[in-house]
Amino acid sequence: MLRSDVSPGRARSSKTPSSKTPSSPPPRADDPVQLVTPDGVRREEPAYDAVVADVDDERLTALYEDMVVVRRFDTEAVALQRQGQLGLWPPLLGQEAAQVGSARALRADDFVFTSYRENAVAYCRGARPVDLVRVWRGTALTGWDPRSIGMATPQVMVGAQSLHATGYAVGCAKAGTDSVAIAYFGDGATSKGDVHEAMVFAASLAAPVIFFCQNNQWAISEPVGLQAQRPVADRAPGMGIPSMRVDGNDVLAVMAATRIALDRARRGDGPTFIEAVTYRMGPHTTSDDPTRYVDPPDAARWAAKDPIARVERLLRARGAWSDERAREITATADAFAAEMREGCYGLPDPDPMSLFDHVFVESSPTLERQRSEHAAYLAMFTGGER
Amino acid sequence: MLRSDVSPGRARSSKTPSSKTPSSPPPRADDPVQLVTPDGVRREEPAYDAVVADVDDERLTALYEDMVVVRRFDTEAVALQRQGQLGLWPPLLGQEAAQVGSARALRADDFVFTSYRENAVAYCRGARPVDLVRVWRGTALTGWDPRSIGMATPQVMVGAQSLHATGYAVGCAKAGTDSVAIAYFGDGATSKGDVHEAMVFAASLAAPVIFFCQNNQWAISEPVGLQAQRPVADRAPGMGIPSMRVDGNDVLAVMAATRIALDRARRGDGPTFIEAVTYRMGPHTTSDDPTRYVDPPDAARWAAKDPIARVERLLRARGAWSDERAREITATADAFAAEMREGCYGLPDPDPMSLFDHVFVESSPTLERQRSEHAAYLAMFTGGER
Amino acid sequence: MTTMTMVGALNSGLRRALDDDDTVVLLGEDIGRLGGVFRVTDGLQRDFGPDRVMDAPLAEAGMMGLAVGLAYRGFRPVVEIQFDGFVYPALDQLVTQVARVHYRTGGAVRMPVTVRVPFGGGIGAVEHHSESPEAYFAHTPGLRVVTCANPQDAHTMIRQAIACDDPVVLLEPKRRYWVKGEVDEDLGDPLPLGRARVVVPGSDVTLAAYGPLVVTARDAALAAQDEGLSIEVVDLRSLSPVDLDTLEASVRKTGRLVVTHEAQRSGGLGAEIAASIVERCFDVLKAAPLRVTGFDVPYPAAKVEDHFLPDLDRLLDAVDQVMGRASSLTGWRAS
Amino acid sequence: MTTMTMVGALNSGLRRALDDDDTVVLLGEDIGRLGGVFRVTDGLQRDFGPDRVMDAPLAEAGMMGLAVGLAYRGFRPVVEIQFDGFVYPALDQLVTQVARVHYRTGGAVRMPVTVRVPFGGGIGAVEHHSESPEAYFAHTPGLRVVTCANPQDAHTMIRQAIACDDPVVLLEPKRRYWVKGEVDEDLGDPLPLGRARVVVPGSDVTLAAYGPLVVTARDAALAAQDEGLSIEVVDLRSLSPVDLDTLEASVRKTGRLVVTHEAQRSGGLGAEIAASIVERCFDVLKAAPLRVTGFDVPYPAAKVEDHFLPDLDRLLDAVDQVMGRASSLTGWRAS
Ligand SMILES: Cc1ncc(C[n+]2csc(CCOP(=O)(O)OP(=O)(O)O)c2C)c(N)n1
Ligand SMILES: Cc1ncc(C[n+]2csc(CCOP(=O)(O)OP(=O)(O)O)c2C)c(N)n1
Ligand SMILES: [Mg+2]
Ligand SMILES: [Mg+2]
Repeated sequence: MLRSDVSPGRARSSKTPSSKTPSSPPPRADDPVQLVTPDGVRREEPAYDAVVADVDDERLTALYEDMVVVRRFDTEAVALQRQGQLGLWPPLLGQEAAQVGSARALRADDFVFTSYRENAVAYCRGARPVDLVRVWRGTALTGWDPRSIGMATPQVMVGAQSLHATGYAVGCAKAGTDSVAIAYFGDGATSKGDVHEAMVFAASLAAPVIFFCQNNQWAISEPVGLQAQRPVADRAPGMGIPSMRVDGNDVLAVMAATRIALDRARRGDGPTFIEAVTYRMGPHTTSDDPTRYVDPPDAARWAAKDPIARVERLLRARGAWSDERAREITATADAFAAEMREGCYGLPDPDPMSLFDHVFVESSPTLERQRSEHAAYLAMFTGGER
Repeated sequence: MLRSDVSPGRARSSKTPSSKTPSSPPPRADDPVQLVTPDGVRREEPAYDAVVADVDDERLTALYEDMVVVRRFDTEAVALQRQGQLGLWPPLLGQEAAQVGSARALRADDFVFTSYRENAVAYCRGARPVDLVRVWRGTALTGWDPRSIGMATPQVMVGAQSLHATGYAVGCAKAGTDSVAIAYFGDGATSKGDVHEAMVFAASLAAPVIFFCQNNQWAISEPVGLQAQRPVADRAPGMGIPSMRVDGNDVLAVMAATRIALDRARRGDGPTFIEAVTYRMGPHTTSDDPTRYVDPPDAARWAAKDPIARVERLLRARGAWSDERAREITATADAFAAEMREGCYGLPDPDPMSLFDHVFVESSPTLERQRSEHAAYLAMFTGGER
Repeated sequence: MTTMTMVGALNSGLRRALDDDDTVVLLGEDIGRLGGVFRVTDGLQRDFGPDRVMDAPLAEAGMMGLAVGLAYRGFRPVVEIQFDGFVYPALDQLVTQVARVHYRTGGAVRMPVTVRVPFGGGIGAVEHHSESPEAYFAHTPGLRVVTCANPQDAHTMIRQAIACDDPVVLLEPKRRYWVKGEVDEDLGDPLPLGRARVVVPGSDVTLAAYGPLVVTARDAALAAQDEGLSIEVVDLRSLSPVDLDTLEASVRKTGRLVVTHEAQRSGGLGAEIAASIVERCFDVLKAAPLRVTGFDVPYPAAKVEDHFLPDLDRLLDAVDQVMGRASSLTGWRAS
Repeated sequence: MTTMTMVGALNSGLRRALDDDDTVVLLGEDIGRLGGVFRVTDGLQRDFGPDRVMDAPLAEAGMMGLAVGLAYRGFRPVVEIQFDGFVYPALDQLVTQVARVHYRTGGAVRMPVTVRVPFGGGIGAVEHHSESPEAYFAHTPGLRVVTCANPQDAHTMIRQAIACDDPVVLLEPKRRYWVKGEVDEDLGDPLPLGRARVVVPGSDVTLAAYGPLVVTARDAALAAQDEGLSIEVVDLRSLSPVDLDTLEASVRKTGRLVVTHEAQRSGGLGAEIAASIVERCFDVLKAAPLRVTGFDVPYPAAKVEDHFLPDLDRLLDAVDQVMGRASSLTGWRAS
């Protein structure tokens, strides 16, 4: 079964060797932390290396596989949108490492709150191929039951989810578990009051939450420089929240940073802010026209820092690359994409009367009256009487 | 005339010797900057001293006078509230230096946006005694015409005014003037999204605005430690906004910091954040009961750092103290307070029909219909017919 | 039965809820050591600890968003908004999140969030402390909106609201906070959260009121009796959904309707009630329903608020109007 | 006269306003280089510079609060909210500040702020991109709320809104953005901002619509003609204040009223209009006014939005009802 290959919480990556983890993040250098260069060279960063010592060639290959799969289905979804099968799709092209590296560091009992772009995270949490397209096809407002995969419905209101993650984390602490909540948001979101208030609450309550900012350089057409004059990671320390700034195109660095933050949270040391410096290689969504604002050389510079290519280079350099395994991975990715496409085609339009469901747990007389009036109205078209 | 003594923009304090001002604030030490100790000893802080070199004994005495006057009328207002003449009053006791030192650094053409507690600022801007009580007596929603004294109506929504100041400052820059806007808010307000968004916009647009936070240790009953795990001044630098942290009970240090910030803003160097560390010696408002949450020894420690007493000590030490001048100052303060009291008694209740005025510049038919209906209704009581 | 103020009744309701259910947590500004600016939470942090009764940083959107996360994690958060005017910063999270998560998730995630909002005017306060924002909530699908007019209902409703699996906004009429009444903490078989109550039976006019104005409406009914006029006073209690069945029954009897609220008229609850009752009772209505409300102006300065707020005289004037009678107003004043 | 889409008409209106008055500044997310997600501001930053046409950081409360300060300083800010759903974070500053500063300052400080909100559904979008929040604005004293239904009105209204010394919320029906129409940029003597317009005269029923549904209402009137039914369609244009005089005149003629909007029914504009018209026209009304609106559910997933949104059939069904006729619906579908 395909599912088992991509289910969340696989032992290979969820293990955090906590004995080696520092209780506060390593001091910050100016450049983002990088463990794997774009050329596929493994750089040493002792504080980070320690927490990913278990990521051997096999595990690294698994992360590679994840990234290939998510890029594959992301491309498929864009194609589905172009064919009119989806209303919209927000591509994650270029952000595979940031999403996979962080999501694969989580435990199944952790809880994830994201924006709309984190389909790779959803995949890592165990969302089924068809689950990823429901919202974008417009057949439902959620792709999955949040409790079944430990991940909330994608949030469209920029930044709102940061507070939900913080509240959830406060709840984890109250319940006495060592589960952690993680909030994914973009560079643009850092301008929002909600994200600030989330950080205020998290710091005040020492909540076991991770603020994971994918700085992909753009908020639709606005460059990150419009939102922030300094790295966004610089905002957290002044609030008493330690921060890390990592190369978001480096899956290993991202995983290391996330594990450090998770470990802090599990120990009761409170929130951590991670800035993953990456790049949105595609349009904001399939409705967007980036030619209006993206400088092609700029995009080319970032293309050279591709998150997937560098892992392939590293594996090759280590002699851990196998063409056969690569073909298997491609086949897995294709199968996932095919399942997504078929699932998409197969998604039925919702029953019109489902409009009225789930507004309340116990419905209201006003709503029920509207429901029955509408049912009677619809019945007229099918020859019914009112 | 009493007015002339307390009018804003007096030459003595509005002059900023810009040649000596650094273009960015001096580096921050851990302790708040202090130029005058509680014992009245003048400490040297070269970067700050330079900008207040013009504050000689005479000018210092004038600041002393300001502080005595504002404390006097603040006490009077509390008494008026206790007698039922005012509905409410938010005392500024203990915050005289923070408010006077900053407000006296401003030019008449600068613009001030405050919360509800900055009555000393209003006084420095030229509000007349009776203007200070209108809102709290409930006869009007503003005490003055904002344009006449360069200060907006006190803001009740915590933090909202930070954005207004930023917008105003953006407007100053657009208009090509070197006027500056200043936002006063409390430590509690720093938790609000609005204040964060104001700082984001200010940094992004390099707006000539000063964020002046009076950290008086309390947001009603909540200690500042609930809002912030680090000094609130620490939040700004991460956003690209330089900050200063000064002893808010030291009128000279406050004035120096404000001048440094003003000068940066006038030069086009953008926003500055100032944290004035002070203490709310009284209740939050006259409705509050601080015995429920204030630790008496804590309050006593702060009483020893009184902003007025230390200036008296300094003037005495310098041989610049005159008992006769002190009596004059007391008389001035008493006269101001008396005028406030009489003005308060003399404030007529508004005409009921004024309810309908100024909702719009050009009223609406709906509203005019309500106005005339209500007029007809009222006429019934006076024997009129409808 | 114990005599309590509305504040006391709310306090004891919260205490019961905290006692009965470990997942209930209170969140608000100054609700801990201070006990809230109105003392509704007095003593609760002392007795249940700061983990159950949490002073929140000064950030209303933050509180509301935190409640979403807590509810996601299985808690029943009760958020106190300090005054009506301060609910606006929280409205985004309330409207786009709290009210929608259950719908958005196809019923998978419930939002048993209670939002307590002291509301209404008449206390001589400064700006933003006297408002009636209920129409914003009532227009928001997914929220239940209720308000209490006496200590017993306050006690009952806060417990029902917390026990309810849907988000509930409880509007507490702050100028009635200190009015005393008998409270039975043994709820027995209480009126459901969504139901209105006829508080004064009558036959000539239905007067629908809620929250702070229920007392005023009763006084009006009493005063009208002297004139031989029989007013039926309905305490709406629930503002979303409105219990239109109870109201319809009353109007079918009286044929006339006056609705009153402090909130501004245009787009207020009164419009919805008038429109709905006309839809249901057009055949029996003897006059157009009238609204006695605050005017379409921002809440004014304290010294004119008495002219903004509906009072007994304005209610009786409207009753005269729907009765098609010459005004008896000057008479009422003279007596 | 030039043929333009509504987007083009708004663009040219903004261009005129920028040309005519140096104090006009535009503020919004992605309105600069991108020209806005709907291209309403296309080319304006290029021609007027980033100082007049400003890309704002991603913070709606921030934009709205900035506008207050800019207005204080003598500017006329025009704020673009990218989609209806994103107005909620700005609602606090809009309701408690923009709408009140003139009142608060006793008329000393004006707030000539224009807020542009693309609104309404029917475009197959994801959550928060299809909403109709007008009732929240219309219940807020101090705001003028208007909406356009065709390119000419879009052009006229954006210029009038910017010239107006009061804050104006202009709701732009985004699903009609690309519909073309004739636009006269020489305004001449335009209909004032607050006025409704009879777009189809008729005698049997008044059908009040606004924004995206005006076209639908016209289509309904046309279809009804075949049945010998004469529907008068009123485009409300102004939602606060509502031009009740024009509406009253129509209902006095027809004796019947149907109101339609996409927003949820409870507490929507339709309630206010029905209640107000009943107050004014009780004597002539032959039936209770009916509302054809979105249901009291959150805006649903795209694939069911057609069932949420009022359409021609639902309008005609309501018209049949106020006429007291047997439904002609099946007939309409069959034809
Ligand atoms: C509150 C709110 N305002 C505006 C939008 C419209 N919008 C959608 S995505 C986006 C940019 C977000 O940028 P960023 O946070 O960097 O995330 P990214 O899209 O780059 O992943 C904007 C403005 C929104 N969804 N929510
Ligand atoms: C948005 C908002 N929320 C809550 C309040 C109620 N309130 C008034 S003052 C205050 C505390 C403010 O503390 P701080 O910002 O430190 O200012 P200070 O009163 O100490 O001067 C609170 C919670 C308010 N006025 N506005
Ligand atoms: Mg981004
Ligand atoms: Mg304070």
